[in-house]
Amino acid sequence: MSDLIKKVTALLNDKTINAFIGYEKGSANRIRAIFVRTEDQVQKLILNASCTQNLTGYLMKHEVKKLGKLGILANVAALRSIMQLASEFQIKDGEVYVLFANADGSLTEFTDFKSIETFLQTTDTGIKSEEQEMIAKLEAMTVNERWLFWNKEFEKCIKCYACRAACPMCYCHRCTTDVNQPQWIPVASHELGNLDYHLMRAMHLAGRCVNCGECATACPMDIPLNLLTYQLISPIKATFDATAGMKADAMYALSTYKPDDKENFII
Amino acid sequence: MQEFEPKIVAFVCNWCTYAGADLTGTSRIKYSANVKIIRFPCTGRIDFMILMKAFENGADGIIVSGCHPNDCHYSTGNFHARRRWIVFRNLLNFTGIDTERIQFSWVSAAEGFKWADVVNNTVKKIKEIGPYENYNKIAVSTLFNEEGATNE
Amino acid sequence: MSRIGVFVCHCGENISATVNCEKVAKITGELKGVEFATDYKYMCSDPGQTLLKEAIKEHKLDGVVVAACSPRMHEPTFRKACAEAGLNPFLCEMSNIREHCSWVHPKDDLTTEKAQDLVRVMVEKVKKNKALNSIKVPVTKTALVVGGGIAGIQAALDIANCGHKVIMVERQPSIGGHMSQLSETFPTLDCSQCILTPRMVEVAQHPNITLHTYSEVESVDGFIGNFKVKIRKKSKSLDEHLCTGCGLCTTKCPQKKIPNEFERGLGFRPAIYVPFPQAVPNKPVIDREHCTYYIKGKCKVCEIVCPTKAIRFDQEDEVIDVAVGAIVMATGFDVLKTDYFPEYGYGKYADVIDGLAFERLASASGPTQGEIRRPSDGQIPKKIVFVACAGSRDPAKGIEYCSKICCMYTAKHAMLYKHKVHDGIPYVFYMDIRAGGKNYEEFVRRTIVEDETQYIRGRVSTIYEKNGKLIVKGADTLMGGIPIEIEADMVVLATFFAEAHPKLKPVETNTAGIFLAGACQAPKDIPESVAAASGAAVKVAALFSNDELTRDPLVAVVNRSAPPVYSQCVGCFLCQSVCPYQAIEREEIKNRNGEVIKTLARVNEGLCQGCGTCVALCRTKAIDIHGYSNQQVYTEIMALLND
Amino acid sequence: MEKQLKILKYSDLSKLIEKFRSQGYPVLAPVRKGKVVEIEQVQSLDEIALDVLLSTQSAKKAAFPKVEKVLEYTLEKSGTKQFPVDPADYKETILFGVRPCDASGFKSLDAIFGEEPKDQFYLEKKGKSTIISFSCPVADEYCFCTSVGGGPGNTAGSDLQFTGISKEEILVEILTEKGEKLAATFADLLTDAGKDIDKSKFLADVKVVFDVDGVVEKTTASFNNTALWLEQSLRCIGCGACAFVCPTCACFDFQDEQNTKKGVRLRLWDSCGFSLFTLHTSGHNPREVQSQRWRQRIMHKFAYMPEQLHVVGCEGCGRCSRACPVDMNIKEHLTAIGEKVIV
Amino acid sequence: MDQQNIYQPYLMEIEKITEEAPMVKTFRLKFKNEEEGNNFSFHTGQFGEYSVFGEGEVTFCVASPHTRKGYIECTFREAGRVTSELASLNEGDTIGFRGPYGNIFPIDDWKGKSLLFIAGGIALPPMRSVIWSCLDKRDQFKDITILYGAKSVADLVYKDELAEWKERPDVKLVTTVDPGGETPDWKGEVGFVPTILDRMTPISENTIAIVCGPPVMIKFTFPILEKYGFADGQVYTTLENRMKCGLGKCGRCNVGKVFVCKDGPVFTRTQLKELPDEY
Ligand SMILES: Cc1cc2nc3c(=O)[nH]c(=O)nc-3n(C[C@H](O)[C@H](O)[C@H](O)COP(=O)(O)OP(=O)(O)OC[C@H]3O[C@@H](n4cnc5c(N)ncnc54)[C@H](O)[C@@H]3O)c2cc1C
Ligand SMILES: Cc1cc2nc3c(=O)[nH]c(=O)nc-3n(C[C@H](O)[C@H](O)[C@H](O)COP(=O)(O)OP(=O)(O)OC[C@H]3O[C@@H](n4cnc5c(N)ncnc54)[C@H](O)[C@@H]3O)c2cc1C
Ligand code: SF4
Ligand code: SF4
Ligand code: SF4
Ligand code: SF4
Ligand code: SF4
Ligand code: SF4
Repeated sequence: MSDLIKKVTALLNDKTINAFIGYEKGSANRIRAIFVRTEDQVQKLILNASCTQNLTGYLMKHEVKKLGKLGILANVAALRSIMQLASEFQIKDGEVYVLFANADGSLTEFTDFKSIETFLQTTDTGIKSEEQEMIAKLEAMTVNERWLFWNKEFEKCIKCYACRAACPMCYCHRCTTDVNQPQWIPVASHELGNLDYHLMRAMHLAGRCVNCGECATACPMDIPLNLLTYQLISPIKATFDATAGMKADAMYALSTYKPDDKENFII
Repeated sequence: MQEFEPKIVAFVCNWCTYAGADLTGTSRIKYSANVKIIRFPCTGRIDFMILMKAFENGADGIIVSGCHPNDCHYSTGNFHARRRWIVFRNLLNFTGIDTERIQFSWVSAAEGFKWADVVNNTVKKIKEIGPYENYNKIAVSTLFNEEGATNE
Repeated sequence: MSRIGVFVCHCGENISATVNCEKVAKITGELKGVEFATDYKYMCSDPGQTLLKEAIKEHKLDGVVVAACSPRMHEPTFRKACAEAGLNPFLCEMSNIREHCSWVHPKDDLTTEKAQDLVRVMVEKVKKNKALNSIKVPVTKTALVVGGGIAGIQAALDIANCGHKVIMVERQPSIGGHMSQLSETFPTLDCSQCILTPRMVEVAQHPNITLHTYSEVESVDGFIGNFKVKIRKKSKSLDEHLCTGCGLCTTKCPQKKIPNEFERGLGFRPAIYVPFPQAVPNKPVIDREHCTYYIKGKCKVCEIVCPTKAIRFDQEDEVIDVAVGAIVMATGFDVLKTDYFPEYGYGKYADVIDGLAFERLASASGPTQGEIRRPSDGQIPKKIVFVACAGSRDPAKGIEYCSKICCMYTAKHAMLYKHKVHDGIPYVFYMDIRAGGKNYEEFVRRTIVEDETQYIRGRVSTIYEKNGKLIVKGADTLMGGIPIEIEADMVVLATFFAEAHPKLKPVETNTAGIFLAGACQAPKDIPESVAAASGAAVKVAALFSNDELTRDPLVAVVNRSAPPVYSQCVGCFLCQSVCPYQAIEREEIKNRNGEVIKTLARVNEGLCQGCGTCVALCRTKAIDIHGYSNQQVYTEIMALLND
Repeated sequence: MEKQLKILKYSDLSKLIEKFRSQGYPVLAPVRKGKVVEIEQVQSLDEIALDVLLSTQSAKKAAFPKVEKVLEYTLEKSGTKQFPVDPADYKETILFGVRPCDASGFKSLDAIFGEEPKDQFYLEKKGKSTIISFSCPVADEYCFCTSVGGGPGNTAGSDLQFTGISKEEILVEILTEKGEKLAATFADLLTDAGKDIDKSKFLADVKVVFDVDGVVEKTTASFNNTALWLEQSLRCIGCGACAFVCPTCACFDFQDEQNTKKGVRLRLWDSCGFSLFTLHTSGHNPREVQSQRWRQRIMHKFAYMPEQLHVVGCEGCGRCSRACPVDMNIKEHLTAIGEKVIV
Repeated sequence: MDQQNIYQPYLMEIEKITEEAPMVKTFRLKFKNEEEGNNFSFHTGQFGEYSVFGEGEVTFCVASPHTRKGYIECTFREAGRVTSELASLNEGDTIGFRGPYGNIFPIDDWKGKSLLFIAGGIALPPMRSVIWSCLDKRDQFKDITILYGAKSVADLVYKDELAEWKERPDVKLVTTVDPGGETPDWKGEVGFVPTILDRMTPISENTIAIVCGPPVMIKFTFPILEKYGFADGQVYTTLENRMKCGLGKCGRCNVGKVFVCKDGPVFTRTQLKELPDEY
């Protein structure tokens, strides 16, 4: 019996939690979420290198919340999601029991925000090198080339909103896209509607995205839309010294300011 | 061929730039008629989506202007706006949208001359770069074309 | 579709010289939803307004666009006219075709077209306007005056004499402020106390004024007309009702050698003390830091001697809540601290003193009974140097502006000195003499000519002590910068005074309903402080002249809908952190069992000033702002770009 | 009509496409775009990805595009004028290289849009599409066409079906008159095939995992089995991926887009998975939570459509499961329903 | 070939606007094309899709009776995108109308029976069509009783018609407002609709009850009717589910297998009981 299974069994038994969100084997070598409440569900829990999905989005789902006190298996991105959600008053301290899977497979438990914050301070939260390269490649292009690149990518988009649904930070009951007075973002999935949607979403995640990559993974049309928000991470860090999801009481980069914020384009 | 007359929208705050543009008027300083102003209470009110909407309705250029830092009528609106623009410009640039076409400026109620300069320089610049074809191609009005959104 | 009226103003020739107004009216008259369009020579004139009002009635207009000058000029005019014609004033918008069009463009088609564009934008906008009602805020007709200096006293008396209640909060045991420390005042050399004392007494006795001395404001909440203030009344260790102010305790207190702050440290006081003889209220407080009982746990001499048994050693601070409608901040100033002037030896040499200390020396009621004696050895200084502009107008000290009154009080000091020490030589180092005010220039002249004061233009670089003398080194810039060295017996620094703004949250920003008076606003002398105080009092009285306050309803609102949604708001409260006025509050929606099921943002209409920063930030578009709503700006953009 | 069998050479495929193109037919075929495969207009054979298992999205967009103009109008002071979009303007199109499940998927759409009153936008486009499907030589674990009455060589809905029978040869089945008409245009590339070619040898082996009638019966009876739907849908995040890639999902939305003078009414795909799908302005939502929406998805296909339109609204293509970001595997869920004892 | 676009609305001109209550208006609509108008017919209970061009479509029932030709009426409350745009229109403006859709109140089956109409709030409009249709053939029915309630006096719609019905000897009208919603000169009842209904002790024999109103009202009204012996088949109501096409295609208005747009919106309580809870 793995440590995880032991631990979760104990948590369920002593009623620390009512349900635990972890991973199970899915179809065709996929890994998927499982909501463990019973003995036999516990046995399905797995933990391996492929368990990368950021499960925190489920903490915001109505029916999952209804399961009672939740425990969750988290990776670094998930910890950061929790911090960010906390800073936006969506999760309260102590509300969720967090088990963190270390690289060596051992588990660390976090029962309060403070300990997550401390942990994150010494953790690598950067984006993957492939993604960095991709961003660099795009940045090296001319503006027009980038326009064409994204035009082609957005053309594929079918506005299924899987990206939004998968993103832990997209928890609004009514997304801007769904607001119809006025209809800021065309509902239609034509070129304009797609561009508007992606620009809008990227801006709304600027400074909030915890670079978990769920959005791009979720996209059935394989659009690298995570690059949009990833690209903003370093300028936000550089100009405002802010990184999303590091502290439970952090101020959002775009709702604060410094009188001497530096820019070079305003005349 | 007729000279290209760019469509430029200016989003300005009520207290500084709008008043500054009023001063340009009272001082009878001339500037190009291509720029039309939409008034906002504060630069803080200017949602980034407003800029997107301007392009997609056919603007070739945009001016966004408000009070100088520390002069905001509401103390901090322009500071928030500035952060927003810093990030939004990054995003636009990364998605291949021409940030050259958006001129941000601080124009106070006393800077009538500066307003005329901002306008004239922006018009000049946009005339040089030409119509915003990339965006026009996907603009709302394309839906009315033959190819429109009908049959894929 | 709406029934909009468009009124294009010629503004005499101001608009019509370059814009074809008839054409603008004609073309915009063809816009969808425009019921009536006309042009007129002067829309703002009486006949122009009558035209507008009649058209509203005749054509049953439900929206009005006046294309004329800047709305910053005449928006209120036309809105009022609409209201008079029975149309909600917020259904009226202006297109600025003068400042933004006719005056800045040549006479050509493009200019007329631009005018049409601008009108079209407003036509489309006004279709999305909502009839709004002014916000009515009840007004609590009590004013809080913070600070009991001459400014606070004046403001309190003025307001109280208008028949309104005033609560005055003073940090010190007595009111009076700095003025009570002054000896004589420029330019008349009136006795400061003589003018001040009667007013202090009036404050204490005024039926409309409640005085809290030895107290401080702890927090201010709320908004214009409705502030909630917490006042901490520091313990005086005294039952004020019992105390008769006989002063027996102060004479018997064994602690006698406490530096007297009122005397700027030039004299001493006991631990139970009244700051100065004319103090109001004239009742002592125990300075617990120096009281033997509080230090050693033994003594209680005062308690023993007090004939009315008024001493209360166990008294605690008391925090009281008051509701006020307006606040006058009259917290005055502080003189800069000694560590600002290490090069002048201030704080190091006893004979380098500041202006206030000199006032005490010159005061008949001061530690030397008005004789000018230097602190170190009580000698009468024969050579005295006054340094004006000590600290002000010095970017290196972070203060670039002039503290304005030092020139005058330095001249006064030189004069007072000369009057008292006839054989003494006063020197004044100055940078510029700023003596703007009636008889001020003459006053300074008198100092120079009649009282033979040596005015030297230049900055003092250092002051050090040598053989019991103070060596003042400087340069005379009028003489081409030749170095000057003066062996002085005493130096008086005309230190800049810093405005004392308590850092209470809303006060830091320009909050409506909070007024500044006196030297806390900017350096001011007494007449100016008094004038500013009366000015503030007038504003308060004006505010109190109505039972309700009306405000433009151009404020933000958070959307609300029926259960189970309640609102589009998700309670992220990012809006809260951008609001410069703390106008966004939390509202908890509870179910029948009292459990919180949703937490939503709510805008306090009284506080919101309508900047709209929250609106731009809110992702769910749950928050919107009247007058510049999402619908309105969206429509404006669309109208502007699609002709 | 009676089915005809012909042989076409692989080497002639590119000629075939050229022929279609030269006759002015737009040809829609699967095209590889990175990891996804789209069905798009192509100019030549090399663009076509014939070796892929399935396109990411189904072929439905040929007749039911994701965005479609149904009305155009002008907004003038004098009143509104409408410029109806005439479905008759659509072009004859060839859908080439799609899979049998794509082709048969149209039967659900036919049922929905063909029911009175008829939706000419769809019917016209569908009517003008000639479908050349390619039978499936391989399948993956998401496929379950055989469980819902289809199969890797199912010819339902196809006008022509191609089956690779050797490295060089393709078996061409001419199935409909429309197919016959089209085949006539490339008759020169075809040779007769023996009547007795057993196509099944060349098809993928897809196991039947549930009995569709049983599933239909049990689904129909399970509306109130809240626990079942909740358990199945806990993982579902309520996106529209499954519906948008599905060949049979037909739910749509209308949206007006306009500038100040002109406007269009667009028909757009919609998904029953979205929380807004049934939301009233008041905030009341008949399908408040995701489990109810998941129930709708399954019941619509396996209870309501069979009962009302006499088709099962699923072709077993498994696209929804492949596209689902959280691995909601419909085959697994249906199997579970099938195994369930009705209480 | 005459290609019929089933999503293309008729163009209608707003002939008359009546302000019924705060946020509630009635439009009388006339066909722009007379021929279309002449060919148009509908039955009471049916609804249509009304377009504001540029904003979209909304579903309202036809509030005028089918017995009156030449125009249709709709009454609506300003709620969201389309309705608020609709509310800003004026007489003479053009809107679109598709319909009629849906099933009908089987008034022909009610011949010879007494009718009890129970409506709450903005749900009088759908009912109004039936009421007038029945009043226009008054002799075919026995007693006609109307119980109508709203939050407050201001919220009562069709004030003129209420007055007219009040006057008619052949109609019994009971109006009520929620406690607290009354004005000093209010002469009607005060109380919630179900309470008043109970007080009225309705007779179920040979009576059809038609109930329209907000879900809570309906929820509490049904048991009262049951108490007085109304069988499920005697009770009719209408459902509102969000819909786009009105033609059974867009896929969202279904309650279980039943499409409100095609199989509804009128249902008997018997039918309702068979439907799953999805409305
Ligand atoms: C050396 C010197 C000489 C001067 N000579 C002259 C002269 O001859 N003629 C002339 O016209 N002017 C003179 N002035 C200027 C004059 O003193 C000021 O103009 C005047 O005192 C300003 O009055 P005020 O009420 O604004 O401030 P203050 O006198 O400073 O009064 C402020 C009061 O507020 C109280 N306070 C501060 N903070 C708080 C708080 N947070 N809560 C409660 N209470 C608080 C203080 O205790 C004080 O009682 C002189 C100034 C100096 C420094
Ligand atoms: C059969 C039927 C009859 C109706 N009769 C009337 C009537 O006579 N008077 C009246 O005021 N209202 C009636 N309604 C409700 C009316 O359709 C909604 O109030 C209206 O759709 C709100 O649209 P909106 O664009 O203003 O709101 P938005 O929120 O902007 O609309 C968004 C979408 O939600 C849908 N929608 C929102 N609320 C409802 C709802 N309650 N029911 C159905 N769909 C909704 C609409 O289809 C619209 O497309 C009826 C609904 C139905 C189904
Ligand atoms: S998941 Fe992909 S296809 Fe779906 S909306 Fe997002 S980007 Fe578009
Ligand atoms: S935007 Fe994408 S990467 Fe960022 S938090 Fe959301 S899902 Fe993760
Ligand atoms: S109003 Fe908007 S920004 Fe403010 S808490 Fe609500 S959702 Fe967040
Ligand atoms: S509009 Fe400005 S002042 Fe008003 S609540 Fe929003 S941020 Fe605060
Ligand atoms: S429901 Fe899934 S398996 Fe069935 S046809 Fe649609 S996409 Fe294919
Ligand atoms: S089943 Fe999967 S694809 Fe479908 S809505 Fe749920 S999460 Fe999205």
